[in-house]
Amino acid sequence: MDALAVDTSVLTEYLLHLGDNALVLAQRNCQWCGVGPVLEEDLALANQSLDLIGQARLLYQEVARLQGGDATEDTYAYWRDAHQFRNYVLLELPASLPRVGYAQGDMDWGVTLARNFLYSALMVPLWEALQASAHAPLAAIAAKSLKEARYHLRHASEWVVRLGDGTDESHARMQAAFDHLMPYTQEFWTSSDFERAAVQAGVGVDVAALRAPWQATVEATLAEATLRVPSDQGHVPQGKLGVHSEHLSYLLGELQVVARAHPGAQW
Amino acid sequence: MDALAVDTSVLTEYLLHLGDNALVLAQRNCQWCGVGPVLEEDLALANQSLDLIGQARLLYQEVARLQGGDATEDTYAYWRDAHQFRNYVLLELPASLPRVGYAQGDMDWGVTLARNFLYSALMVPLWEALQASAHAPLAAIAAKSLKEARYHLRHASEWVVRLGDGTDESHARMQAAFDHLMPYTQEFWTSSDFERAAVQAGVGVDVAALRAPWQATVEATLAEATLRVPSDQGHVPQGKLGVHSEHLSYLLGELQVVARAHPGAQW
Amino acid sequence: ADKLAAFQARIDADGRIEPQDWMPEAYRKTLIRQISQHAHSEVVGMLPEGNWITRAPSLKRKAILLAKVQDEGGHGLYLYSAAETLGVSRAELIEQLLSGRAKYSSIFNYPTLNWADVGVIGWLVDGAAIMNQIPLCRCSYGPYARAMIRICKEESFHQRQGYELLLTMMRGTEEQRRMVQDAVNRWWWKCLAMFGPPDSASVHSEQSMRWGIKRISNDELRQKFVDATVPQAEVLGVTLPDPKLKWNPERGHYDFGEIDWEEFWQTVNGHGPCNKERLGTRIKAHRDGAWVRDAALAHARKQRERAFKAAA
Amino acid sequence: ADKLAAFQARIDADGRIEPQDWMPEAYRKTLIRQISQHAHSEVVGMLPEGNWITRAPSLKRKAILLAKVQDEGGHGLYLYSAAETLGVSRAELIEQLLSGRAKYSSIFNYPTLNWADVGVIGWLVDGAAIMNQIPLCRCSYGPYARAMIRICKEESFHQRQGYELLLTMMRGTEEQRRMVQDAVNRWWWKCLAMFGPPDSASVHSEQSMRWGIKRISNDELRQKFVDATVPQAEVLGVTLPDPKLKWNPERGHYDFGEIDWEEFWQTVNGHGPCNKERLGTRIKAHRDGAWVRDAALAHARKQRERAFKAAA
Repeated sequence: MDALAVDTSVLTEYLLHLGDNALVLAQRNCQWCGVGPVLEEDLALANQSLDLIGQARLLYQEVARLQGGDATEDTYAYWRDAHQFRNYVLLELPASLPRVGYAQGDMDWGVTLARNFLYSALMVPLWEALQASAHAPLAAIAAKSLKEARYHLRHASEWVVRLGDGTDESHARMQAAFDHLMPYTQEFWTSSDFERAAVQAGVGVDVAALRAPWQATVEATLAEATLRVPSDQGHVPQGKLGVHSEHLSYLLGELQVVARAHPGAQW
Repeated sequence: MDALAVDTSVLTEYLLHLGDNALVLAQRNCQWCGVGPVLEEDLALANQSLDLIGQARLLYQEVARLQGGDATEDTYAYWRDAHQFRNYVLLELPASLPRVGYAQGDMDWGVTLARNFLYSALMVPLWEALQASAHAPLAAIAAKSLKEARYHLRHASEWVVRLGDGTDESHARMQAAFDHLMPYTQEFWTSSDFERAAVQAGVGVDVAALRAPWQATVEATLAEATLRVPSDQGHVPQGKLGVHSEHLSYLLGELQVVARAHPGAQW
Repeated sequence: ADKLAAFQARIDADGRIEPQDWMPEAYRKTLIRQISQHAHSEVVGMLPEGNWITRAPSLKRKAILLAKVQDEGGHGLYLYSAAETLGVSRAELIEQLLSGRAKYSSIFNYPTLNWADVGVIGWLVDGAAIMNQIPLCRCSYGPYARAMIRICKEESFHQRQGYELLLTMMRGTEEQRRMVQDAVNRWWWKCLAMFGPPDSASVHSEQSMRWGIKRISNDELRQKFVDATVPQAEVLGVTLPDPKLKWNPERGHYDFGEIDWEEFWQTVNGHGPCNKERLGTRIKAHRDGAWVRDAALAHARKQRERAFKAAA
Repeated sequence: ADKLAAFQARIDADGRIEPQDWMPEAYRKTLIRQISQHAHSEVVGMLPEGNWITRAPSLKRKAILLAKVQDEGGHGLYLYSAAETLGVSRAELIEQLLSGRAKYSSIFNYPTLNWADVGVIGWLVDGAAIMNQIPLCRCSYGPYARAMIRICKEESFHQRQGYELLLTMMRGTEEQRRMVQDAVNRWWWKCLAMFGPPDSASVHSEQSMRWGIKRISNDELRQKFVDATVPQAEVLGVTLPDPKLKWNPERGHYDFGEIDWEEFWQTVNGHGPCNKERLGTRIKAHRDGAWVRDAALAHARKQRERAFKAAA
């Protein structure tokens, strides 16, 4: 099917969803820069954030091209509000156990790695499938991103195993991290109008079909990590529809503060 | 001396300095709302934040009146950047032991109470003296604020004693809090052009002259709390000249985010 | 049996039961459960609105919001005190909350996502709460009834402030109006559910009615709330997100659509969007504050010992 | 004595000392101190710029800044490795940093107060660092010299990026230009002090020169830096905050004012604006990360034991 048959607005939403995922997770992981548990990991996480920022830029650039006019990649990162972001809620949560938006506290490396694992376990098969997208620019971005996601998954898996099968404390922390995060993964498997339309047009991927391989990855890794696969019951978030947690507006407030203080400025 | 003899810009700077102190400390203390160590203290701290916001509003309103035009109290709170704020650096620090601007972490009630104590121990004699300001509106604000500051000082002193002379842990935490904060109080005793001019015009108070009573309060309370009065050696901050720590821009980013997202809107 | 008859007679005569009075154990337990649940709701209820204090868009609104959240904490205090008159300690009640054994109002398990949520919580959530609480001002248990009188007065004030906040926003920019409508869309149905399950499915009601703890049924209160709110929404210029909402001249009431009870029970049973965050925050605050409470106790003990020595 | 003569002869002939070679204990100690201090500087140096990663005003700048800070961490790694070749462990060196026994470059004890600080650190701080470090590429100790070659290459790249960031801002709005000038005003003198005390007051220099660890004097390097920077500032359109700065045709160099050495020593001795925050942050990061490092060790031990059992 020809990509031109897709409504630009569907393609835009789909690309923004993918781009927002990458940007929001990058922003969260950036907060570890300089304060990680060990220098090598500081670098590894920064590296992954760089990959994610790179993905977001390519996706936003493609949206800007489709939209035309004055839009640039930064239009989407800096000039949209929380309800316009289409990332999974999982990715905007602070790197800590459950806590309301304004309650500050220490970050937890276990939560960060568990999240990176859950997300990249999805993105590997997702980018893989998107290499066949009928929208050629997206297929190209997918091919590039796939290599990165494979590395992110390997890195995160190794840490999940190391921490799950480490000390009693690290085991308990990782279990708590997965217990906390797992319900948010339910959002992966829900469908939305723009995803359905993108799938129908051959541009997007039916994520629900990736659930089995994702589940297999999660079960295998958690087993190796001597961790219990927690229930994913509970509230199903709707971040990709623009309904977020209390955390996103704080995250964006920080991300956008300098850019918005100087409307129209070049950097 | 007649207040009209003072340059409006001097008076403006002087009032902004006082108002910024109140607003910035209120903002820090607000972060405890709902997460304090005990419900009564949640309410007590909220009460004090309300007093401080009230003081800031009166001071900013007076600035707006002097400046004329469209300015309102919110102009000063929401539409100035960090380098334009004239608060003491002490008041913008996070409620934690030393930590760089972007390193998030748990708040420390001991730091919050130690700071409230050090600040209100200054503000009681300062507002007392300002009741005689040649600028009548400021004298009126001082009279009102004095009552509040006396309560703040009493509350903070009681907690300093309670925590200093409590458990071993609380003693150590309070000592660490004072060791951390004390050097920042040096800024109280430095003079600035606008303060000198305000003093000369009979509008402001020579803060350096309040050092002895402040010192007496601090020494008496810390003695009762079985705490050592720490050295105030070290870097002398220049917040009142607009040179701040890395923390203020974060604090303001959060304080101003909604207002700035909607320029010109009424609330 | 004599005592029980006297107790019931007092209630039937619309008299008040006071702490020193005899009361059936089940009455005491029901009240402890209800009052403490109410107290916990006030305390947990500080969090959703607390989320916007540091970001309030004007100093006036910041002060109003902070004062309001502070009032909620104050209500928590009155209510814990009222519960304590029934022979239970605040520490015990808090322990029940933090361990998940005690509940709090499920409405606080939804997130506050934009500044207009502050206004909508005042208008609709507090509005629904008042509707629920006004009958409690005539509750048979004296300390609870008196606490509720004070609370209702303050809540009405909060409700007016919330409505006024929204009026101001609706007179503002297009984006401000969008925020209000968005907040109304997210909160409306949750507020209707605040009155509890339909009378046909309600468990505790009958006994509570007999004891003078509950005086009006869930469905009656809900209808009252809808009837009062629709005209306010019209003045405001927002659309309540219910296509079935319309005036029924025969009934003399507004008809409205079906509440999603499954979602309601999900949330009540721990699976709302913020249950874990709310409780996690309270647990962390309690834990982080332990050294402060311990120190205060240790200091008080030292003071007593010193006084004792001085007296000896 | 023979060994010492051979050692000195190798250095005098501009040869390299390698880890397995004999070296005087004082040489080893001096190098450990200098290399580890340099490594610590890279790691602590991640913090001032790290402060703006989450707030970078464009995605391109965010990526550039993050990559840069990551490079600094990488430099820290090379340098810790170079120090380890001298028989000291990284853990030991980090312990020295966190306990305050080891120093790091005092320049990182100043705050980054606006986005332009990121550019000014690239242009001036990295510029001064490069000036200091280029001679170290010819340092007599092989591993250090090789690390420095790689580091200097990357630092030059960072410096150009910083300068380019500032050029863009200077072509921008009035407020952007104000930010750049403000940042230059705050950093200029601190950068001049980075070359260390005047030659007349410098302690370690002579021995270090003889050992081929230091090759150019502080004052010479400082002059080189000023001479290189003034024309760049002119192109940029910023004013360097020194009224005494002017070209001296007789010397063929720029004259410049007096550095505030008292302030410099205050900061070196722990009383700069951010000393406690920088170290406090490193200490907290190290402490918060302990469970992660412990777990990694525990897991590796388990893996070894399993492999051992499987082999048995």
